Amino acid sequence: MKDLFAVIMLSGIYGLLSASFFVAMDAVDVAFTEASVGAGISTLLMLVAITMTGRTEHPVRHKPVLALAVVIVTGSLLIYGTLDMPYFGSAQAPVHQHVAPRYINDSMQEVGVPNIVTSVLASYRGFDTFGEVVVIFTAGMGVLALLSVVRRPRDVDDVASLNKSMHEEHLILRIVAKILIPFILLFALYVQFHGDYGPGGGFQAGVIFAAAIILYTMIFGMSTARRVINQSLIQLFAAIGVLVYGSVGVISLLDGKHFLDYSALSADPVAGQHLGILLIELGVGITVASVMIIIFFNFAGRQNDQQNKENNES
Amino acid sequence: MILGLYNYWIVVVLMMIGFYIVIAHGNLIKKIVGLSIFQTSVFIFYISMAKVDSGTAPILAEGIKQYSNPLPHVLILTAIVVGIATTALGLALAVRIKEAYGSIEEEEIQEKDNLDC
Amino acid sequence: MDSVLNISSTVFLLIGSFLCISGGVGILRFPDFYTRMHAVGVTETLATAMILIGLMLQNPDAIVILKLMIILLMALFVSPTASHALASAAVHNNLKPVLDKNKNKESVNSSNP
Amino acid sequence: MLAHLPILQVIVPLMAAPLCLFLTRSRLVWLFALLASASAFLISTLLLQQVMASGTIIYELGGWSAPWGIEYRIDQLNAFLLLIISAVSTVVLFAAHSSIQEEIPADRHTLFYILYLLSLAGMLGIVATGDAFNVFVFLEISSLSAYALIALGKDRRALWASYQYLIMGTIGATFILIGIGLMYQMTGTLNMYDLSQRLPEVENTRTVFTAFAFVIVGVCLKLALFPLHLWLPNAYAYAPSIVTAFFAATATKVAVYLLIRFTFSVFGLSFSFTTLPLQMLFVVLGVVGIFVASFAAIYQTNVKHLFAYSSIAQIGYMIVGFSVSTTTGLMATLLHLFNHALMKSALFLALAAVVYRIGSVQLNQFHGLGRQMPYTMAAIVIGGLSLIGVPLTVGFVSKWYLVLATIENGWWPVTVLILLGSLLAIVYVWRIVETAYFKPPLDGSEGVKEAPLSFLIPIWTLVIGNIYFGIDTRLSIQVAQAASQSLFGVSP
Repeated sequence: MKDLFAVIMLSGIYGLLSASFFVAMDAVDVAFTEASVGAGISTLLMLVAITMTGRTEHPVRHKPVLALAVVIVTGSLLIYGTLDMPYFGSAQAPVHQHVAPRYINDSMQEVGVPNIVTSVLASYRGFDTFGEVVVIFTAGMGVLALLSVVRRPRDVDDVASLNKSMHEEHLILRIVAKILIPFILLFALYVQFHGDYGPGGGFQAGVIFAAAIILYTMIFGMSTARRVINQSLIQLFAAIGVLVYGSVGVISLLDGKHFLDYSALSADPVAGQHLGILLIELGVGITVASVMIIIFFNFAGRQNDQQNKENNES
Repeated sequence: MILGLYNYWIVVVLMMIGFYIVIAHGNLIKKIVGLSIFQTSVFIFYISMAKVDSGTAPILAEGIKQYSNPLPHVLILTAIVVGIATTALGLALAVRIKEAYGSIEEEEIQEKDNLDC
Repeated sequence: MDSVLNISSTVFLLIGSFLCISGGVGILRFPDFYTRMHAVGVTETLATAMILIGLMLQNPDAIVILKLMIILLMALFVSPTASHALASAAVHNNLKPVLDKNKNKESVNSSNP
Repeated sequence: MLAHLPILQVIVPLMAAPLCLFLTRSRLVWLFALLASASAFLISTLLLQQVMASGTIIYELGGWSAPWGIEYRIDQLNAFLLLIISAVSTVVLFAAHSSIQEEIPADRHTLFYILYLLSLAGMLGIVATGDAFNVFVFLEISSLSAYALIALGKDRRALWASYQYLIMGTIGATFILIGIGLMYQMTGTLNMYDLSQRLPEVENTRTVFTAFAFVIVGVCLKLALFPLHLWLPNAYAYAPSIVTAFFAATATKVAVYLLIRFTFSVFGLSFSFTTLPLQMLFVVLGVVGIFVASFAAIYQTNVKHLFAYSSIAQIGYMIVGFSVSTTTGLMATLLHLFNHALMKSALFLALAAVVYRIGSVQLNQFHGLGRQMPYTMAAIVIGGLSLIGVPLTVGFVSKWYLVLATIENGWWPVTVLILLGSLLAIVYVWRIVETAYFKPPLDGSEGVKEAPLSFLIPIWTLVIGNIYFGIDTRLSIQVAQAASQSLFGVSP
């Protein structure tokens, strides 16, 4: 499989397949995220990356027998290790005995959210999700540190590419995109606030929101997109998302309760939980959307500059 | 019976495929694809742990008693996000390496390094 | 009444799945890019529409039917555009369609002397 | 506010990182980062006092009790590590402003500070948490910011080193994730204390055995223990010198902490040293690591490479101390943790000053530097001496306890090997001293002046710390003793 383009397409299909596995195994939230993030954004980023790093892979001269041996040995050790594991789907497995019953039985009374995954994600283990938002923020800052290009304010080739992209090319695509983009954004907001009752939540909403803006950038060109969405504002939004999440925790700190304890937010604890989950999902959504946009803009911006350099040289 | 453990064997096979790609292939983009396969197999392992035979998705609804375990789902939501963060950073590094070294093959980069020092 | 619904939904589902299979076979058997793309186009629009309608008939409550309707609408919007984009990209990279049988043989041996 | 110290320790640097985006001028961002790091250091001292006075502090996050929610469990071991990490980060940050002027392009300075604070918060998060999965999340935060920080280096090889570190680090972190998953599968809980209660019942199953193997391999990968250390020399040599100074003193220490925490607190002493022949494995790997790394260090031309290999050798000492598995052995490891952090940050900060002045760390550039940069070179010499373990320096204290532990345990050959290892250290330190003091300065290097004060103050605070803690060892020994005894379950 020398052609990297095919490899990336297959890895996208693999992502979708694993999403369907998760649906089959009752993990609807995870399937939603895996489909939008694993199949969508990672395939997209890889495609943008191979436009810059070349599509074909050089043939592997030596036959890696050693690597095969290492893999087979570890594989057989692992299979040996799985012999004592509880059977697939058995209800007596220790996993279902110790911690999980409380989540299932009384998460409705304590947190009042039908989707147990959201209540565990946001309230019982809310600090994990805070760590996760910071991981996304770190990835965004890391990509910025690596790929950000100093923007020249207004230069000629921007205007030229504006005319070219606006009139003749992709006419049909532009019309359909103009119809679809508002509905995608609407769907993103629906997923954001529907997280409590069905599969959904901050991550999926953020990724869908970013997908809409990436679709807009792909069709209307980088320069117009950069005019619509100003770079430094998006970076501030990424920071604001993390701060919204953190400040919800700090408020309950100031109120004397422990960090991220939402019952401090309002008189009745369950209403406090609702408010807390809503706020942190918002923070998560803002951070994920702005970080995905930052990452895509930096990758595409870099590719844009490489093309301009080639045009100027040739 | 022993066959009840088939899902863990699928996980192990997928994990070894990803591990092999990372070790054997020199192309940097292929290593990242291998890494994401390696991580997806861990996700399938966690989710197959959570499945209960007659259980449904962990969304509270009337008349349903048996739910699958929600905790691994939460852990996997975090792991997916960590996976995409590592992939994004790896790709950014691969792009910068291509600009700096002119190639994304491990052998050529190694040769160019030995030339320098 | 519901037996009629059941029969019609199974009929729709059968047609949809048959179209899918035919699309799959089409991709493998057709000689060049554009014909294969036609096979994909057929499966993407018609087959999904058939299957969605089959599902709609099976389901009693209205919300699910509404959601399926929206999915159908979205599919009808997106898949023709996708195949259009695919075709225009192929033309853009000047991939010539193979027009008739004998020209195909002669162009095959001329392209690899 | 005193009740909320454990969580403040982590979220102060964590919340400071996004706030840096709102400040514009790079000097303002530097001061803000310094303030955040200094307050983290202050909190860690208060925490240490609280822990030494009243024993383990338990802090439940989100108000949910332990196995359901996440809890922070701070005992002597955590507090000691928190103190080391925040102290080193504050001192290193003090010299950061002038050092990155030379090494990082101007538009990346704010991003540098953000990633630095995130990495600091990640490490503090790993050490403070009492929940197994939370360790993985914060491990990812600190590693992701580490990959990005290393890739900021000027040299193009920094990119390649960062890429290799990313691949090895992600495999290590995924191994730890698999290990946690297997442990969760057999016990149903993620909380470390709860795990230690429930693991003994399922101890003899193969799954727990594989979980233990996965976690140990994952942590050893992060630890750069001998066979898995390939990513460390390049990553530390080509990264910006401030990043190297920070990571050399903290990143591997956090991995050692994880090793100690998982083997002692989670899997329990009896299990971890009887099933897998861990003791024998680690003694052999540690000693072989010392020798291979020291030999490699001797033949390096790049001084950063030299000290990176010597770090791998010092980690070998810690692993030997750990594998003795007696209270004195563990105490030796904890002491060496503290002393090595002091030594290595002083040495790498001095190298940062050298890079600031002459732009490169090749040994042949060091000719006659003893006269041109007297204070910096003096700091390197004292750091080198404490690396060897000369009395009156901090290195001697840890070597002394290490030798004491191995003698107590009756391992005569290991003691001899440790002393031989220190002799090797003399060889590569002497190479630097010889080129710096006894060789005439190169003709083109008259203009080299002494490093500015913003370098000398942090370097010399660390060097004085090196000497002070070598003499008055009350603080470090008292804390290390309390930590190792609490881990062994012996009443202090």
